[in-house]
Amino acid sequence: MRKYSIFAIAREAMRAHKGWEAQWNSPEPRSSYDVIIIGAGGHGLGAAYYLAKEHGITNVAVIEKGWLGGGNTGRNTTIIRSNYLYEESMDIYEHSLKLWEGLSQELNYNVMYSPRGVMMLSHNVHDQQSFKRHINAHRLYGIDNEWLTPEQAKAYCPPLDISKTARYPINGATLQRRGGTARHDAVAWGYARAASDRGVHVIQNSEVTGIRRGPNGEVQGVETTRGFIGAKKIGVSAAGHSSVVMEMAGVRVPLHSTPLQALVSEPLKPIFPCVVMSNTVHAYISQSDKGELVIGAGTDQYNSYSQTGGLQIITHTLDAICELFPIFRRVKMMRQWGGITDNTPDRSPIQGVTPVPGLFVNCGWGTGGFKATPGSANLFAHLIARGEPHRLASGLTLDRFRTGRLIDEAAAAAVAH
Amino acid sequence: MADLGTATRALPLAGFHGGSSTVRLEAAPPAERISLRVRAEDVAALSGALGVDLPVKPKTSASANRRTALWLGPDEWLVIDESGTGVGNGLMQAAQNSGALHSAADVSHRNTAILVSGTGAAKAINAGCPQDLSLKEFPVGACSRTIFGKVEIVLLRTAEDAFRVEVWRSFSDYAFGLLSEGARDAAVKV
Amino acid sequence: MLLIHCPYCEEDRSELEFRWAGEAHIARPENIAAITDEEFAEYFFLRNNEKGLTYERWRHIHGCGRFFNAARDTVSDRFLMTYKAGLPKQPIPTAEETAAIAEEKTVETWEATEGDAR
Amino acid sequence: MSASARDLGAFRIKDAGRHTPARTARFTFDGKTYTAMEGDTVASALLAHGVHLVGRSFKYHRPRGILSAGPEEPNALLDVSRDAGRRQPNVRATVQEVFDGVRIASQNRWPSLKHDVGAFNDLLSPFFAAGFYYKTFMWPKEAWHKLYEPFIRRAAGLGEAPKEEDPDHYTSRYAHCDVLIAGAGVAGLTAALSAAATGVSVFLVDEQPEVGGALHFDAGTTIDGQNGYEWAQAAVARLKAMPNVTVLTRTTVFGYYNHGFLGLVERVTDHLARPGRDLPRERLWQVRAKRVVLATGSIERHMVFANNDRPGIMLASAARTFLNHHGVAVGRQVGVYTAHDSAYEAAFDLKRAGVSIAAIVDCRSHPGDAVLAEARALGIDVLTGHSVINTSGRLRVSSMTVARNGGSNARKIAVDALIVSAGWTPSVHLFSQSRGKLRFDEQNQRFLPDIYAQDCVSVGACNGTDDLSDLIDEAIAAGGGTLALTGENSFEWTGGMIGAAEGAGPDTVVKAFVDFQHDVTAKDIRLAVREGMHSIEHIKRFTTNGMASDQGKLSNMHGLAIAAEMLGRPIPKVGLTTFRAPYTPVTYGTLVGHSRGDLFDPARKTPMHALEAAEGAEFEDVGNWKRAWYFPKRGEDMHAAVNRECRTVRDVAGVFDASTLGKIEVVGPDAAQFLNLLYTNAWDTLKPGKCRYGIMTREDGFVYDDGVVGRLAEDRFHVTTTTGGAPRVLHHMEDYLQTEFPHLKVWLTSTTEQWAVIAVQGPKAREIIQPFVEGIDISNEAFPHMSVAECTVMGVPSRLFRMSFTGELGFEVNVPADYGPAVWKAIWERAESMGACLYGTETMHVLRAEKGYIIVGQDTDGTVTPDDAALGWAVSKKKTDYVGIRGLKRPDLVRDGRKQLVGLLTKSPDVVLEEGGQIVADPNQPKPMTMLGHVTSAYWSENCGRSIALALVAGGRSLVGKTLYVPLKDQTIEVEVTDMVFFDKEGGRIHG
Repeated sequence: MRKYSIFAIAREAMRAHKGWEAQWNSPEPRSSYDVIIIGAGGHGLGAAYYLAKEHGITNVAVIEKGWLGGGNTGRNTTIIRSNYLYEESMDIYEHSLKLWEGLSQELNYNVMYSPRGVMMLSHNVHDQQSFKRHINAHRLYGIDNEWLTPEQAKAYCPPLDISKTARYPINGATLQRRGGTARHDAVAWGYARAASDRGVHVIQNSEVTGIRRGPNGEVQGVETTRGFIGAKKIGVSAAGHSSVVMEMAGVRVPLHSTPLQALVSEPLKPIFPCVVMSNTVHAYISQSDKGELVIGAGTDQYNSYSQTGGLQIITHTLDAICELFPIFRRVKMMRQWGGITDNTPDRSPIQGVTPVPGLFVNCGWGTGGFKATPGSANLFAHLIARGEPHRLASGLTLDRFRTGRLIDEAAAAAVAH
Repeated sequence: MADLGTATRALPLAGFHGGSSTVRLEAAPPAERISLRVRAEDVAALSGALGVDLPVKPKTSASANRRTALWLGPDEWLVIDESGTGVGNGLMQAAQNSGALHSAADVSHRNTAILVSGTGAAKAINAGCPQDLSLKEFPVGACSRTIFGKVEIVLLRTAEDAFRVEVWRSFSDYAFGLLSEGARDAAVKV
Repeated sequence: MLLIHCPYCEEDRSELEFRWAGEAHIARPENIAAITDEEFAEYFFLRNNEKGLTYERWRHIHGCGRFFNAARDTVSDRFLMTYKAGLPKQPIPTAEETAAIAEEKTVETWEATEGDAR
Repeated sequence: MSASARDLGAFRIKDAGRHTPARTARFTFDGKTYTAMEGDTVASALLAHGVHLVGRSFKYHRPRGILSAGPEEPNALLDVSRDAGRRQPNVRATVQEVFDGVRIASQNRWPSLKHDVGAFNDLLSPFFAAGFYYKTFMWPKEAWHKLYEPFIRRAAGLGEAPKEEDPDHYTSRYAHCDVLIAGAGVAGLTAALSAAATGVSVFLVDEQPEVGGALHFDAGTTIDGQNGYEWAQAAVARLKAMPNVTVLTRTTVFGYYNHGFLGLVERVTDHLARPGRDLPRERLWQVRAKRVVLATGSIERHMVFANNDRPGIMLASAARTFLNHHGVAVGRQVGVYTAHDSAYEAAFDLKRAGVSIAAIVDCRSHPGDAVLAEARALGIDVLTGHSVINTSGRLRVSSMTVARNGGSNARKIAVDALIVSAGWTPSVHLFSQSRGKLRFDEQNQRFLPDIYAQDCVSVGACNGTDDLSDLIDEAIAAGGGTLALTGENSFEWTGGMIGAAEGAGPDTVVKAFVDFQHDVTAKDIRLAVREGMHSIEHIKRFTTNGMASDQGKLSNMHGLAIAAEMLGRPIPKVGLTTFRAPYTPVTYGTLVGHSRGDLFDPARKTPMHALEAAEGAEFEDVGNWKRAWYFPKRGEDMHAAVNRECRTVRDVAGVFDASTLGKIEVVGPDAAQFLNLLYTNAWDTLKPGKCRYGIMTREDGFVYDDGVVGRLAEDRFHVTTTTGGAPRVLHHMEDYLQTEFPHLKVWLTSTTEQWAVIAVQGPKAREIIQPFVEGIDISNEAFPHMSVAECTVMGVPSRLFRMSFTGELGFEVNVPADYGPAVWKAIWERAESMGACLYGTETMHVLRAEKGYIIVGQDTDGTVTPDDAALGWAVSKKKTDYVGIRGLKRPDLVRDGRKQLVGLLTKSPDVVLEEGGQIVADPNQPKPMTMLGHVTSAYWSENCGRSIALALVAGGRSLVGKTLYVPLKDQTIEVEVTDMVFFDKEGGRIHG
């Protein structure tokens, strides 16, 4: 892999950039692999990368029905934070945040991790109680998150309306300074390039149509639109399509897939410095480096794989945005789109072994998968390599739905994140 | 106890009126109301007791001697008595006298009503109501529980250009406010 | 915004009047107190989450208030039919509609789907 | 007017265009005043004055002019303001109509449009190749966020966001129709005439001020023997006169959603100099159409060649619009570069208007014979088989370099404008949004509608129907009616190309722009392919081609063709990026519509709200409700007020507004049986006239809601729920009643708002209400704790509950809501005279905490069982079934060490814990610490003379008497675990 640097750019500038090589391979599949990962999103590509780097397993293929990074990785609002409530959640999201901090250097690919701060607005006594519960837990757990007065919040995010006459006045906010955003495509591309460099095959444009199992029920490989490909182990990381893929192995998972919409404004000069979220009025917003206001809308209420949603979801989100930031009322929506989120009953992910030998699952990230990308990928690789979950992911297993030991972030997830 | 006086009724929208050059908005006078639940086999008995035939066709209403019965669901009606002005609820009594199995709940005070009239009435309501209010789809006498902006209403068309909007009392000033905006927009010359 | 036919109101109404109520035809076990943890998890948590034809419940919460069942294609979001609560799972009316779903379910490699270019 | 004021611009062509010379408007551009004609767009007005330079590009800050005459414009984005509060960035000069006094400013330049330091980027462009930022700015680690990113953010972006709150208002309206027709060109108008005649309801929508579409520029079209544009105006007049037709101009169909649902934005005032105050700036139409006819036409493409972006270079059809509609010549010495016949007609019109045509450069060897002959007849020099391989001119094109294909015989030709055409791209945006599937038309190199997903049909240019009579027949059929209509064009058009033109091929390094606004060149797209981007989506994201505010209306097809060539794959195999709503950008305010301020979200107020406000109440938001929080007297802060209220309630009495509690009337012979199934406790044992506290769980066994339920009669219960829980509890009950227990004869009705609830709590409570109550004996003997009865209060039929959430003797007077104010007033007058107080939710919280009563949602979250909450006694052991019975038995719900609700007392009584404080056994352990639970409620208790708290603690009940710690930000607080009752442990007062 030719290293990326300012010098490389200078060299290429001299010869019209004719010297750049392909960022990742696009090989014909081998007849079989040690590990096949289904789904070339950030989680899947990252898992392949860490399998090669940390576990020495390089005979790996990532199989993607469309184009890599084309699912939720390329459709989300790129928010990164780790200020979740329960220990199981803090473990994995904080692990992820730590990896984010060095990811550009690790991958030699600028993923533009921007710790501009994630602010969550408190509008009433109940919000305040809940946020204080979070903050105290974070402090004792070693995660940064602090309480701001309305005035401090306004100082950090000038467009914010903190007037007492607002329909839901702001009585404070939390701020995780290490939280922020990153460039979503770059995450997929950076992992693809680094994994590819270590010998991983990234096989795009090939849909898995079946999972072949042996006499003892163990996995043997996958049927694809390019034919059968053997595998000793299979990791499913198919986000919104997880139910569909798991069904191929006869495994039911407690998921429902719903559309999640987002929108961006026309490009504007810098006006919005951080990420702001509000559970009470259901909105979250940041401004991309290109100058677009990036706004996350809610999920539609019904199951769907259509990657589209209703206009009412968009309008309700903008109601809230314009109440919080009245100066944005004349700003224009340039593009809206949707992704398919896989939601669990407790709004926490599932990562673990399955009843099928050799089959491992990573799903249920719902509306929060992007921020978890490096951490989830890293721990998923561990799971696949060792056959058992890493300590930091030990609470995320399927079994919790039998025992009732749920990780109920649903309350904390009243707004999509 | 008389010396401590008798309570007087205060409507949530008392004194509210407004509109535009094409829409008139006013608070409806006090009325008695019940939410009535009846199985098909007992509809006749209740109709008799109430003195108004409970309609069994969706989206329809029936009126007799100032009582109006609105079909809300297959076993649910909203019955409004505009003559009932005193305390107590004659509709509850009448329903009980039927002797038939039913559920009647007094909702005279849960709901309040806004009267919307004028050539722009339908347009004003369509500022927040997603239903087709053309005379073809929503003729005089048609009624439906539906959505108005962010609140639920029961809509009854009382004339070609007049509607009655029934709304829960704590949502009534929101409903009136949105109707006012709808009325203003309905008056805009295109 | 979906347009949903309410089998009680016998009319198409805006999605705004409805609330989705999850997968249909999941009966509460008669002997619920006696079932195993696995059976309970199955009943309470596990869902088909079909891609394609799904049977689901809706409530006309801001209309007649009734719960009812619907058959919908989760790829196109097209409703194939709606029917009253309590009725058994209804077969899909016409072959052509089923075909339509099959059509939707063809492979999703990027040639097949991107911008729906064929 | 003075001569200068009447100066309509040196490039106005006498007697050309369709505006009325008498009607003018003055406007400013970057501070300089100009005069325009009414009907001008900002673009046509500026061009009339010879102004081509209007903006700077996104990345290289290259000078840019006006490229198009419509909504597809990628370059001419301006800042338009009426006044300080009404400033709009990124407005397309080709869409904005001029009105008197409008102020226009260019964007993305400093210090001035002519001298922009950002243009330095253009010199560095060799470094700023597509995606360069992914490859650098990584060292040192912190530098990206601290140094590079701020720099890049400042350089990026276009307009300045508004700084003031928008003074305009916006409206929204739902509508229905049988047929909605998008686009009112020949096809749309014809379809509308056809449909309207059948009597169905028709919406005809067009984004321009006047209908006509391509007829704005295409002067060569005749319909019904009439000039095309005039026919269009006559046709729309006929349509407007029909009662079943709604014609909306200046209205864009921006989105085609599920099941015939379309979003339209109507621009009502942006073209008016003095809009009336009642006019919304824009109106959102949400239309449900049974059928949709798409007549959205097509968009002309530019030619992709070296330095094709200089001001003065524009689409041929645009030049024709400016001439034929606005009466403006885009230059005096105009060059033409084309691959399509349509550009010839632009040359003909200009020539006839007296503009000299430098040459028509046609990259094809064989243009259409007819246009070629006409060009010759007009004496226009046509160079077939030639291409424009470069241009010059810093702030405006001054020459084009022409060469025979292959490169030989190159020469410069002076021009002051260069009009181009690579052919036409059908506008399939809405079709694609409707989830229709496209097919690629190899012969004409375009995507066309193929398989429809909704009840919709495409007609005319957007359907690839080029021949006028075919188009008319197609439109008539689409309308569903019959119509006799004929039309003809002066010329048949042939030709068209996509991709890079001569001199901009893979072997070159020239800047041949594909996406103008984002500065994406042909070589950027090739670079993306070289770097392994083989999907068009990757190429789009890597180069940002088509991601600018025009959403690739001009650039997508060119980009696709260049990528396909580089990949050596046919275009359909490379794919086409998805068309996303909105078609053109839509104002947030329009989408928000009425939902702002008071109408953003309903604020629910109780019947007594005004009276409470008059007593000085502070209110808190609880769900949608505004609840009286506390009643400060003059000089009191919250703490003082709450302390006084707490004391007074226990010493004398207090009056509290409990109206917001949810209420559900449960009626029917099987009512008790139903409640047995929905609550954990037993209800058949409850006698009429009595009430009982009930816990509701869902199947998972976790506490869902709670409340007191009174039995009024064998078949009638008055159920109360939490304030926030009312709607979901009713929904939950209806779900079980309708789908699991439909055999039960019972009905549910929400009566939350039927009753105003006045709680009177405290030793003097009975004495206070006594005189108002008629019809029942409310003595302790006759009406003990947890009784309910129907009675008369102040002559009004009411329901009286003997119950308490304070631990004191208490009553809750339920009167029909409209009587609430009167009864409240009377009761309060008497209470006040006896030394009682009004109290709010804060005091209620303290008093209940003193008694260890929980608040669902505060002392519980979604993970707490009744037993965890010390409410195990409320879970029936006898019942064989109720919702939650099985969930409660799951392994994790019965294990030891679950978090249990307990009391906490701080070692130092004055310290009040922080709600949300986390609890540990050892405050000195290293992080991450093991947390045992958290503080759910914490108050200063005036009645206990110390602080009190409730907490969820792992194995809490086994830790009573033990010491634990609550480490807060600035201090660690030592606490003792206790039971949950802090006041009147014997509980005698409640029976007083």
